[in-house]
Amino acid sequence: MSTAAGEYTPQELMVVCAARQIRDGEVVFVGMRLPLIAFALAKRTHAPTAVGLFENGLVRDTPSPELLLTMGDAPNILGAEWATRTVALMGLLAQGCAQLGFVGGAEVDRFGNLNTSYVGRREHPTVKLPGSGGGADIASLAGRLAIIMAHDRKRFPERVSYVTSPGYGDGGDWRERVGLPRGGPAAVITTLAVLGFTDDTHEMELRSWHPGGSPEGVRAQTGWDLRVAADATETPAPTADELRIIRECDPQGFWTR
Amino acid sequence: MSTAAGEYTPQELMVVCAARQIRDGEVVFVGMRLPLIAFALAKRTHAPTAVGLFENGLVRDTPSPELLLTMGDAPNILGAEWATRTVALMGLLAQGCAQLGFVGGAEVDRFGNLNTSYVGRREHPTVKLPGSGGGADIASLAGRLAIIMAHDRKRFPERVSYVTSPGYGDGGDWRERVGLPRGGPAAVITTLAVLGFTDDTHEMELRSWHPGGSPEGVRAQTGWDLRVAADATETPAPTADELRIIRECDPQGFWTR
Amino acid sequence: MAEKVLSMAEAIRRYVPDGSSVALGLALEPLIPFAAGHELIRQQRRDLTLIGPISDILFDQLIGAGCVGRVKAAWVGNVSEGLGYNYRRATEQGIPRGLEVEDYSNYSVGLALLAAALGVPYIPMRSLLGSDIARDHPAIRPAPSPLDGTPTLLVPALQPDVAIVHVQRADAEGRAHVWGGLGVCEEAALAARGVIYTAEEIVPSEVILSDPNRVLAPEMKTLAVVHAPGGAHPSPVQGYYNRDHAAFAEYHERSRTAEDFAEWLREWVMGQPDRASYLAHLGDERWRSLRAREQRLAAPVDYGY
Amino acid sequence: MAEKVLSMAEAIRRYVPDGSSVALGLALEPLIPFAAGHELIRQQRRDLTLIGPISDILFDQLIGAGCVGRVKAAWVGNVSEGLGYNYRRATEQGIPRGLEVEDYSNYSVGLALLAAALGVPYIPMRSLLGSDIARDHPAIRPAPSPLDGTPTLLVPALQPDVAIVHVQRADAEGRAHVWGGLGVCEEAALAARGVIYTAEEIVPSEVILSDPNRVLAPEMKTLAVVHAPGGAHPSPVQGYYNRDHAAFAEYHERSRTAEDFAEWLREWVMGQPDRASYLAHLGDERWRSLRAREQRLAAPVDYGY
Repeated sequence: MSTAAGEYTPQELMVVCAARQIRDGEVVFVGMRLPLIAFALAKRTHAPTAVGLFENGLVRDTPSPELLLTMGDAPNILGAEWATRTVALMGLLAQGCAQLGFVGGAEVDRFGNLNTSYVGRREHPTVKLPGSGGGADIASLAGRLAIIMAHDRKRFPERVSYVTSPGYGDGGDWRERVGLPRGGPAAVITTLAVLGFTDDTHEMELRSWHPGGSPEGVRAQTGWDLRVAADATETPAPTADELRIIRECDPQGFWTR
Repeated sequence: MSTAAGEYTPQELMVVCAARQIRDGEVVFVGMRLPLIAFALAKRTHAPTAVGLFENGLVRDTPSPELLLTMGDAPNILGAEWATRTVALMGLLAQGCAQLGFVGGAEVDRFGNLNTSYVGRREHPTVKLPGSGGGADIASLAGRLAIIMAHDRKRFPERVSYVTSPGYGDGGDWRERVGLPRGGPAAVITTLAVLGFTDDTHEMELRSWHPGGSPEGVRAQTGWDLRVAADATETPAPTADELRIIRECDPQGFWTR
Repeated sequence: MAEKVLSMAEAIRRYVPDGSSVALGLALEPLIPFAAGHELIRQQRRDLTLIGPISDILFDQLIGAGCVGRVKAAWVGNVSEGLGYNYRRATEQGIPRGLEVEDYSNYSVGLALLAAALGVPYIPMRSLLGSDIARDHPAIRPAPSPLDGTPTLLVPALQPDVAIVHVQRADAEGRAHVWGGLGVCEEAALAARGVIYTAEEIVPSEVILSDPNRVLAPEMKTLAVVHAPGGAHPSPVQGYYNRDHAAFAEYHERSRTAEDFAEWLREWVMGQPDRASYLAHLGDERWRSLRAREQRLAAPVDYGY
Repeated sequence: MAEKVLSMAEAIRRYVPDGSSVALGLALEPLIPFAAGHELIRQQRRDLTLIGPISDILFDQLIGAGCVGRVKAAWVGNVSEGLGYNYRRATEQGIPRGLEVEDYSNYSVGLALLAAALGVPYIPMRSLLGSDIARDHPAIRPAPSPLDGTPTLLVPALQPDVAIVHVQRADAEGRAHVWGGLGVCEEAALAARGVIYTAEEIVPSEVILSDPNRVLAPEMKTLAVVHAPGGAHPSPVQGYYNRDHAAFAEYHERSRTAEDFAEWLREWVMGQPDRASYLAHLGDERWRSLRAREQRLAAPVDYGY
C-alpha cells in the first residue's frame, strides 16, 4: 500500500491501528507479535504514560529498547519496573487493572469469540492450534479487548467451532449472564479493516476499510452478512512519523513485512 | 532446680524438653520465645539436619547466630536459606511439609485445645489475649504439635472457653470429623511436667514430672482429674552440655531466667 | 512518569481519611510504619479499620489513641513483652472506645489479602477447621469442597483501602525495594486500592529498575512515596537498623494504665511534630547504637544480555 | 546438609520414571530446560504428563519423540514461528502416538499450581467463564460462589511429581537463584513433590545464602542439582545468553514432516550424548555470538545489621 508518507505493508498499518487503540495513561496487557510494536509506537507518540503488562510477569513503563521475538527476550526484562510471578501479574488483570488487552486469533466470529485451539471437532481436529496462552485470560478480564487477525473468509466464520477466548458469546448481555466481570472485544484489527461491535447486540460491524480496499471487499472476506457502521470510512493511513518509529522498532521487518 | 550439672531454671528445663521433641532431619515450625532456643539447642546436639520454618517467611537450616527477641530480628534473616512471603511459607505447612510445630498458649484443656484469644465471654472478655498469630495454623496443619505453657490450675481448665488453636476437640476422632488434614498435640511442656495424649481418646496424660515435683503436685495444678501414664517418670534433668549451649544462646537469660 | 513524593503529613491527609481500612505492619515484626502510624494519631484519624497479621505495638498505640473502630488481625500485642494494654482496655472496657474485632490467623489473613490480589472471591482452606476463630468470624464460612465433599473454610477476599508499607528504598515515581522476611507485604500491596510507601531512602529510578525482581508492586498501585528515615523505629529494618528491644519494654511499662499511656503518647507522638524530632528526642547515642554495623551485601546479579 | 549434585543422566534416571507428571518450561519463553528434556528423550521416557504454561518448542520435541501421554498446558507450539508440527501430528493423527490434552490458560494453570503450593483444594476464578476451555476441561468445574451466588470456575490443585527448573545458579545443597520474568517457576517448585534444578553455575552456598529473597524454594523440595551450562539453549537465560531465534526457525522448518523431525532429533538429541557435545555441535562461533555482552548488575542490597 502507499500513502503520501510512502509505501507501507499491511502489518505496518495494523500496528498503527493497534497503537491507536491505546489511550494515554492506560494499563495495557500487551500480547505477542504486532502489539509488542504497537505498544512501543503508542508510547512514543500519543500515549507516553501508558504502562505495559506481560504475562510472563513483567510491567514496563518504557518499551523494550530492542525488537522482541518473544516477551521473555532479555531486552524486555532489563529496565522493567516489575519482574514477578505470572499469577501476581495476572491477578492485576483479574482485579480489573488493565484497561486494554491485545490478543491474536486464528478464527473470530460475528460476536467476537476467538478460536486458537481446535479447527474442526475437538476430538479429531483438522488443525490443532497452540491454544490459549494468556489470550483467554485477557479476553475474559481486560477492560476492552483488541483482536489482531489476518482477514479471510475461512478465519471469519459466523460461529467459531471452539471458543478459546470469550467474546460476546451469542451477543447481547451474554458476558454478564455467564459471569464475566467486565470487558469484551472493542476492536478487531485485520489485514483489511478495523471492525467494532454494536453497543446493544454486540455484533461485529465494519468501522473502517484499509486504503485500497472497500466495504464490499471486506464483506466478501467475512463469513456472514457483515454490518457496516453508518459512519464507516477509510482507515487513515500511517503518518511518516508512525512509519519511521515502526521501522526503528523493527528494522529487519521481522513482524512488519 | 539443681542437678549434677548444676542449677537450672524451669525455663531452661522446658527448652531442653522442647528440643528433645525435635527429631533429626525434621522440618520444624518454630514459634516464638523458648522454641527459638530449643531449635538452636536441637541443631547443636541430636538434630543437626533439622530445618526451621518461621511464619514471617523464613527457612533456616542453621540457627540464628544471636539471641532472638522476635523471629523478625535481623540476625534471623541473615543467613536464612529462604526469605519469602508468609503465604508461600504457610503453604508448605498446609501441604504437610512440617513434621513438628511449636505453640505457646494461655490456657490448654484436657484434649489439648488452646486458648490465646479470650478469657471469659467473647463479647465481654475478662482478659483479651493477643490472638492466634500463626499458632492456630500450626496447630491445624503441623504433623505433631508441641505446646509450651506455664502450669497452674487456672491455665489448665477442663474445657477452654474459646478454642483459638484446635487440639483434639472433645477427643477421639474429632480432628478427622471436622476435616483437619492431620496432626494434633503430641506434647505439652510446662513449668511442672511433660504431658502427652493417649492414642485412642486423645486425652492428656502425665508422662513425666520435673525434678523436685511429683505426679500429685502436677495433678493439683491441673483443672481436671489428670491421668498419669503407666510408665510416667521423672523428667531427665538437663545435661551440662545442654545448659552450656542454652546459656551461649541466651547469655542474658532474656527468655530462660 | 509523575513524581509521587509527599510529606508524611500530606500523604496521610490526602490518602487516609476517617473510616479508611488500612493495612500496615505487613512484614510482621520488622518494617512496621510507626512514623505513618504516629501521623495518623496526630491527625486524630477516627474509625479506621486496621488490617494486618501482627503489627507489634503499633496497633496497640492506634487503638489507645482512639483512631480505630475495627481490627482485622491475627495478633495484637507486644511481641517481646506480651499483652497490649490498650487493646485490652478497648476490648474489655471500651476505653477509649469499643472495638470490633475480627480474628484471623496469620495464614488466613494472608489468604484473604491474596484472594483480593488474585481477583478471586475467596480461597478455601483447611486451617482453622474446628476452631472458634472460624465459628465466630463474620466473613469466613464453612463449606464442603465441591470436589470431594470434605470440609473447608472459605476465606473471602479482603481489599484494604490503603496499604502503608515501610521499605528500605523507593524511587520518586513509586516503586520500592524491600528485603528480608516479606510477611504479607506483597499480598497487601497488590490487594489494596492504593499503597503509601514510607522509605528509608529515596533513590534514583535507575537503582530500582536495576533489579525489577526486588520491586514489591508496580507503580500503578502507588499513591504516594514518603521519605521517612528511621520511620520504622523501634521495629527493625534489615541493612539499616536493629530492633530497639528496650523501647518495647518501655512502652509495655508505660502503657499499663490509660493515664500512663496518655503521658507516653504526649511525649513520643503528640509532642513530636515529625519523625526527625522523634529521632532527636530518642537521642543520637541511642539511635547510633541501633544502626547496622556490618554490611552483608547480596551477591551480584547480572540482568545484562 | 547433603550434597545433591548429580549428572543430568543420573538425575533424570533416578527422579523421572515413566509415567511421571513433569512441570517444565515454567518461566514461559526463557529458562526452558532443554538439556533435561533432551535427556528424557535419550532415555526414551514414556507416558509422561507434561505440565506448563508455554514451553516453547520443548513440549513439541518431547511429544514428537514419543515420550508424552498427556499434556496439561496453556499453549504448545513455537512461540516466534507459530504452530508445533509434532503437537499437530500427535493430536490430529496420533503420530507417533495419541495425546490426551487438558487445555488451560496461563492464569488457570498458574492458579492450579498455586493451589497445590498453598495446600488448598482449589481456587475459584472468573477467567474463562463461558469459554470452551472451561466447558471441556476434565478437572475445572463451574460452581456459584457460596458468598454471593455469582458464577465461578473452580480450578483444582495440580501437583506435579517433579518440576524441572533451569536457573542461573544453584548451590550443591539444592538452593537456587533465578531472575527475570518468573512465570510459574515458584508455584511449580512449591507445588511439586520434588524439584530438579539444572543450573548455569554451581556456586558456593555463601553466594546463595547472601540473598535469601532471591532463592526460589527451600532445599526440602530439592531432589537434585545438575550443572548444565547452556542447558536452556535455544531459550534465553538473563545475564548469560540470548535467545537463539535462528534455532527456532530452523526447528520449525525441520519438523514439518515426521521424517524431517526424526533427522533433526538424530542430529541434535540422539546423536549428542550430553549438553557439552550439543554445544560443541552448535559451534563455538554461534554459541559465542549468543552470550551476554554487557553486564547490567543489580544495585547492591545490604542484609547486614
